Amino acid sequence: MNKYLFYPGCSMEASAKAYMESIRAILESLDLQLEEIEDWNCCGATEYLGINLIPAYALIARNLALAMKQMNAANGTGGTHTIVTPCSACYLNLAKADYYMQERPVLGEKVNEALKAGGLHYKPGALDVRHLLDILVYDVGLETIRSKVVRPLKGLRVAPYMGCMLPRPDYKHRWSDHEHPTELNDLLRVLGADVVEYPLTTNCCGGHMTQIGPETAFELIHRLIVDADARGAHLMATVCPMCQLNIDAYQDEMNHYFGTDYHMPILFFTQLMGLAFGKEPDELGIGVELVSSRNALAKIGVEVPITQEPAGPRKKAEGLPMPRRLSRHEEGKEAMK
Amino acid sequence: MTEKKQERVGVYVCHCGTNIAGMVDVEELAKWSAEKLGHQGVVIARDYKFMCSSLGQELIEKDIRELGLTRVVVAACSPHLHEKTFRTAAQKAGLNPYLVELASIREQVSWVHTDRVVATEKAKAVVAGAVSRVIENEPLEEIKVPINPNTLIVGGGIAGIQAALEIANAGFHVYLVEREPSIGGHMAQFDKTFPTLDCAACILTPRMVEVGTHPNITLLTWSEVVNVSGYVGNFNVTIKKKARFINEELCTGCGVCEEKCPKKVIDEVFEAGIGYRKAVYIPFAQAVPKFPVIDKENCTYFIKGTCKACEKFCPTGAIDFKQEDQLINIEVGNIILATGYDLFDARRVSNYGYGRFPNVFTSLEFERLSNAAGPTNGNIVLRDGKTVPKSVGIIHCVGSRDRNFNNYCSVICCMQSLKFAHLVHERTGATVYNFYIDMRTASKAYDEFYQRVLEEGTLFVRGKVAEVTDVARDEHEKGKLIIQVEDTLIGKQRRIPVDMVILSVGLQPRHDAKEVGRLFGISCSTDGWFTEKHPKLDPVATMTEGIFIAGCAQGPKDIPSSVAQGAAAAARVLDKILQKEVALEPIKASVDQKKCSGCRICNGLCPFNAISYIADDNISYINPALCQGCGTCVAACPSGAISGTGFSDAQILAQIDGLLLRTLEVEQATA
Amino acid sequence: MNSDPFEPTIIGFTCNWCSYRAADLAGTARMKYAPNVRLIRLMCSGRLDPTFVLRALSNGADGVMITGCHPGECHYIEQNYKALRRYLLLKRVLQGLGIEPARVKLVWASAAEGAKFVAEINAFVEEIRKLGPLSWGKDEGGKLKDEEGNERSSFTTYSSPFEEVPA
Amino acid sequence: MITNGKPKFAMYWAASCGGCEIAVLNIHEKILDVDANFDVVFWPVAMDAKYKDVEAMEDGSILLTLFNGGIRNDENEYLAKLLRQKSKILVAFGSCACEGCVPGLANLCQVEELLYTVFNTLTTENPRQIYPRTTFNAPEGELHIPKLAPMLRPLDQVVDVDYYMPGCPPESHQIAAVIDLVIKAIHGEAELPPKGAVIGVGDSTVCDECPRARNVKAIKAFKRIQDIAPADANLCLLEQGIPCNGPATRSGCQARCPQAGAPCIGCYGPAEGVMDYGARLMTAFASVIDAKEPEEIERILDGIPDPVGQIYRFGLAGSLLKAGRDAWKR
Repeated sequence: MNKYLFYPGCSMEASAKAYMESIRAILESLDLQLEEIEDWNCCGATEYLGINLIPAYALIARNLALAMKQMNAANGTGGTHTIVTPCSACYLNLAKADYYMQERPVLGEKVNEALKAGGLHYKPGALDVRHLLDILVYDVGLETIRSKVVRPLKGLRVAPYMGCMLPRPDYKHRWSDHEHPTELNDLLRVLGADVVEYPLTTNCCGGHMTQIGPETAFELIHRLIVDADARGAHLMATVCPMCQLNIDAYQDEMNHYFGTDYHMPILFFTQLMGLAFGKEPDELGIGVELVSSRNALAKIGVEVPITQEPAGPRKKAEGLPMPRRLSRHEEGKEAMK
Repeated sequence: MTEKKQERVGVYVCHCGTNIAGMVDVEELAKWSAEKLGHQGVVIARDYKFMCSSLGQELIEKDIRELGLTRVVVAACSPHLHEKTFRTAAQKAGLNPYLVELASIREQVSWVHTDRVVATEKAKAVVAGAVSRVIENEPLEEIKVPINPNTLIVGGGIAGIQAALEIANAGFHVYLVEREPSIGGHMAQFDKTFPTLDCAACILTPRMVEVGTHPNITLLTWSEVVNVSGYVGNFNVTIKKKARFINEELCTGCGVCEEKCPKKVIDEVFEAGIGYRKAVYIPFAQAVPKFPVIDKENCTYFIKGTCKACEKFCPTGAIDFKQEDQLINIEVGNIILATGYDLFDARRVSNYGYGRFPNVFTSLEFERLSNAAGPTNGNIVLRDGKTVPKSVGIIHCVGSRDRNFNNYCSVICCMQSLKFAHLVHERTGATVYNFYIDMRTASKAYDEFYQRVLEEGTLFVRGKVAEVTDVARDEHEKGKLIIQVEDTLIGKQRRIPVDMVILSVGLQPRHDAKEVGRLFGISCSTDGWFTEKHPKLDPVATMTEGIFIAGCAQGPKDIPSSVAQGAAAAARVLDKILQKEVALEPIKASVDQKKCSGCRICNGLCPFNAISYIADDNISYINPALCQGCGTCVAACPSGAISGTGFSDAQILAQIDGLLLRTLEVEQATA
Repeated sequence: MNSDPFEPTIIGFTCNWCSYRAADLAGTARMKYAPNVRLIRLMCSGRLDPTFVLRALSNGADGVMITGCHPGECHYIEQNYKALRRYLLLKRVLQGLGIEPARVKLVWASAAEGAKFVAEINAFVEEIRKLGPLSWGKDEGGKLKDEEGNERSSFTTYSSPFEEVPA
Repeated sequence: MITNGKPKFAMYWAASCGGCEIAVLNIHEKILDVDANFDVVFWPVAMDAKYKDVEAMEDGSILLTLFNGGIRNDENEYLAKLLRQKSKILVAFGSCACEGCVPGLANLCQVEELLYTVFNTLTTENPRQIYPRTTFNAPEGELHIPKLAPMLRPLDQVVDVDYYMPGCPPESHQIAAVIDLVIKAIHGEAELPPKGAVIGVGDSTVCDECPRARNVKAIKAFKRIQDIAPADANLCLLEQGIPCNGPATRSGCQARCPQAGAPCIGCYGPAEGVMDYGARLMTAFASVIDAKEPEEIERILDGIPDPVGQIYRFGLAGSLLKAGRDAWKR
């Protein structure tokens, strides 16, 4: 019964490896079975839809079609028709494709025409697209999760960060609220954590603005971290690889830009679940984050091993050195002159 | 096969000036009707400039008398306009009014088509349909029923109070039923009323007292209607009078019980959740009736079995813990529903932070806050009960004009928000911001009030507030509620830190409006407000005869409009009462007992409970007085045992054939 | 004559309280719509007997439009739901008889929705135009006519592919 | 018209199964009354008679003809017209003659498809793919078999009919009663009903004679009777979700099927004055569905997998539309 079709998404194999490891680690405790879609492809992330609609939807729908095929092949009508993904961007894209193919039959036809080239077809509405958090809170249930907790996260102050892509636009009304959803808070609370009131929970992390307009991204990351810090959070918990990447990997640059010195680790909620279930940090991919959670996790008596990967630039700079970017304060001083 | 008696039909084609004649060849239509429909019995077909004029009517009357017409078809405008006119004309000439049929060739032909030839062809089909149909019409008699002069008014807010007084003063008896312990409604909770800033209590309470003492008014508070049966003129209503646990005969309303009661609870109703009351309480000082009520859920005696402090101290021994709910049956002729509104739940707009931030208030909370009789004695302070705000943001349209919540405008919020701005200004001197989408101050002296508030220095920001947050971005935002808004007049995002936010929440239909509607046999609009008979010309009547609506139950409105509607509904009721009897449309269904097999398929279909099953005879029966004439059971009867007057199978099938011009072809084939 | 587009004949059933008034409103507002629809007033869409639809189709209508109050807004509380149920079953029956179910359409239109009423009529006329004539066979006087209205011989001699001379 | 002092009687089968003749014989000793009171001049199933004998009779010389079967071919039509001409009282006898009955269901397809199906189904042994022809040159001369019409028609779509007697077949006690009545009428002891009347039936529908208890109905699912195990023996079948045609079907059979635990399938046809039997059943079934959402209604309707077969099993040829679109096509 607890079997779902699983679409991991590209991040799970690269930047969010730790997320995947932690998911694997908690699966058995919860009697969950995730059956990976065979031969899945990238969902196109947020960019492709802005460029060319039909190919972008076809790219996404290919995964849905594969999932449907797998569902039909596996067990006729008796099996699951839920496809689960842990990535918010993938979740949004899959849900969006499913919704708009149904809403706009012409689009559905065109996409299916494209899929036909690969011998595939997707009937909109055939699958339920859901996020892992949704499955854990509403299918597995908070009480079951509570029963698995052997190491309550008591004393760990966590800022629950849902990100912007998960609760909106919420085509199928899966979340309690679009601005201030409570699912992540509830789950963390069940783990025993001290959940801080975090009103920015659905604010944007900057997404890919880190690549095309870093100042904007830094501003957004800054807001999130400042408020989490102001509310006394030891770390942030997220459900989204993108959010994790931005807050974690760009914190240093953000600090530099603003002339601040924040140290706000961010972990995947599944990593915290793993800890609460008694797993050890190395089973959960904890320790590879750039902003170390070592100090934060010490509050609950968990010792994070120091990773071998050396800190510092991952890639040797090639060519001539670039001038250092101005921080905002410096910029101000420049203007004063 | 019995030969049908050949009817003598007259067809009258109206030019309606050029309204019809401009697009339909009316002369050709009349000529064609006489020629092609002659075999069906059309003996005369005329066209005339204005059939509805007295000369036009006389033309028909004359033909009925002189040519012995037995059926009349008038090809003119919609039957909703002039059906009655021509029926009356026929009646004057001695023809049963129901043997007249209107063919709508104006609304359905000349006004909506653009090709004269095509329009004329369609008009012919419409006339042929009407001729075929009218031949199958049967003479009908209006059903007259006497009107019970008593009236039930549900809801003791200002609209209900007004209606009750109008009718009672005219000398007829009124039963006024109110769900809460006192009448007064929302208006009793307000501090001031816009735009004159009269004290709400000062103008309302004299009316309440009048209701309480009026010899023609039976006041039933703490009561609810649980069942309604019957029809216009003869409703049978069951009212549940909830136990107050107070003997009303003995109680003097002295208030000692409330004083002595040791149990304090949050008053969610009258004080909107920001004040307290006792477990035995009179909701407010000027309550009518003055009797308190014991809140069973919170009373220590009912919970633990001991206490009885109230009983001990009551000087007249009026406390009666054994009192039970009482069912009262009354008979009335007309009913006015003035059940009011609910407030939009501000928590649904989670980005405005109501329920998360202590200093975000709803409009009703603010009313209580600024009311001298309220929990802070009229001091406008923050939730801590002492700090006076230095800056206040008032957000309009919360839950209204918003596709996520209610699409409609709640009408009163602009003026209410202006009133709040004025009061905050006057009493605290704080800086006040009003955030509005559009300013709607369209009524007598309303815009002047807006100008006044502008001059007082209230700052107006045009834009829909995105969020209210406590996440400060800089030092001067710290500790404040920051209102994030796009100021659409300057085209900029603004962040405005304030101490207090007031949400001008919208009005919503009562949460149980649908059930109440079903109870009284009236319908609700998509938004959930009670549907009036006509949005412009009949705003207080409903589609159900004898049931009227007034006040916010019909849609959001301010106090003057509610009062006007209450009075209007009363006038309509008085009109009915004075007519002494009412004529019911004779469009009714009936069961042919011989054919009825008692299968009971129709039994579950009537929402007016007109169909009953007589087990002894194994047949179903339709009560003509309850039947509203929709015809659903007629269409449903599998054995064809149910027939309906006015819209019989024969009439409709004949009209189909006529519209398809099949009635002509047979003639041509045999001719 | 043959080059003219096919002009379907459509019978429309309206509810006295909503769609008939919507038609009145469309008229008062001088909105223009296709002249192919001829309306019949009923007190309620609940009065709609499937017989009426069958009669219209068998007597020369190419399509039938049924209109009523929006769900939840029925003047008679909930009778439009009964119309909906009959309509859904009727469509299945028509399908079984080889008639395109799209020839019968149920439309909700309130008294205020003159514009919607007009748009629905225009759309339906186009849909039926696309489906072509139904012209249900007429056999009065013992003469059968086919879809194009040509007279058909009453009896058929069996020709190919059935002809086969036994060896 | 009266020979041997006895009025003449005829019975003919057109497109029918022969069950009606069995039903006539099933009136037991009453059959002797027929013999005693009538001179049987033409009855192919019971006696040898030639068409030419009938052709030779004087017009209107047969007092009573019971005509069963629908009009499917030119021979049927010829005999219908011939017997109409020769008979004083022509009775459309049995469901086929009244409204087409099961043979009328062939009106859902074209003649070609019909023949192909008849001679080419799994259960048909026809290895050489032989199909019938209307003419054949045999050594003895040209042979003819009747030609099929594009669709089956009930008797009254071909000739004027005096009385209708529905049922598949009509119940024997009803036949006996009708024969009694005619005999009485011959002797001037009773009056015949007005022309066009439906005889040998009740005034109402099957429910009127059905002993099962009935309540207000609210159906959440339609099921086949074999899917309900066991059905309540004393409760209305429709209420149990079994599509029973009883509410719309003319009474007169004493509710035989529902009494035996099976739903009525409608062989007695529509009630008095009903224009389209199927429409009555559609509206009856739709009316008792307890759902408001289209999806939910559709789900419930899925429980009636063959709505046309359910409501037009007996009456398709006599219905308003008379046939499916294929039969109208050419």
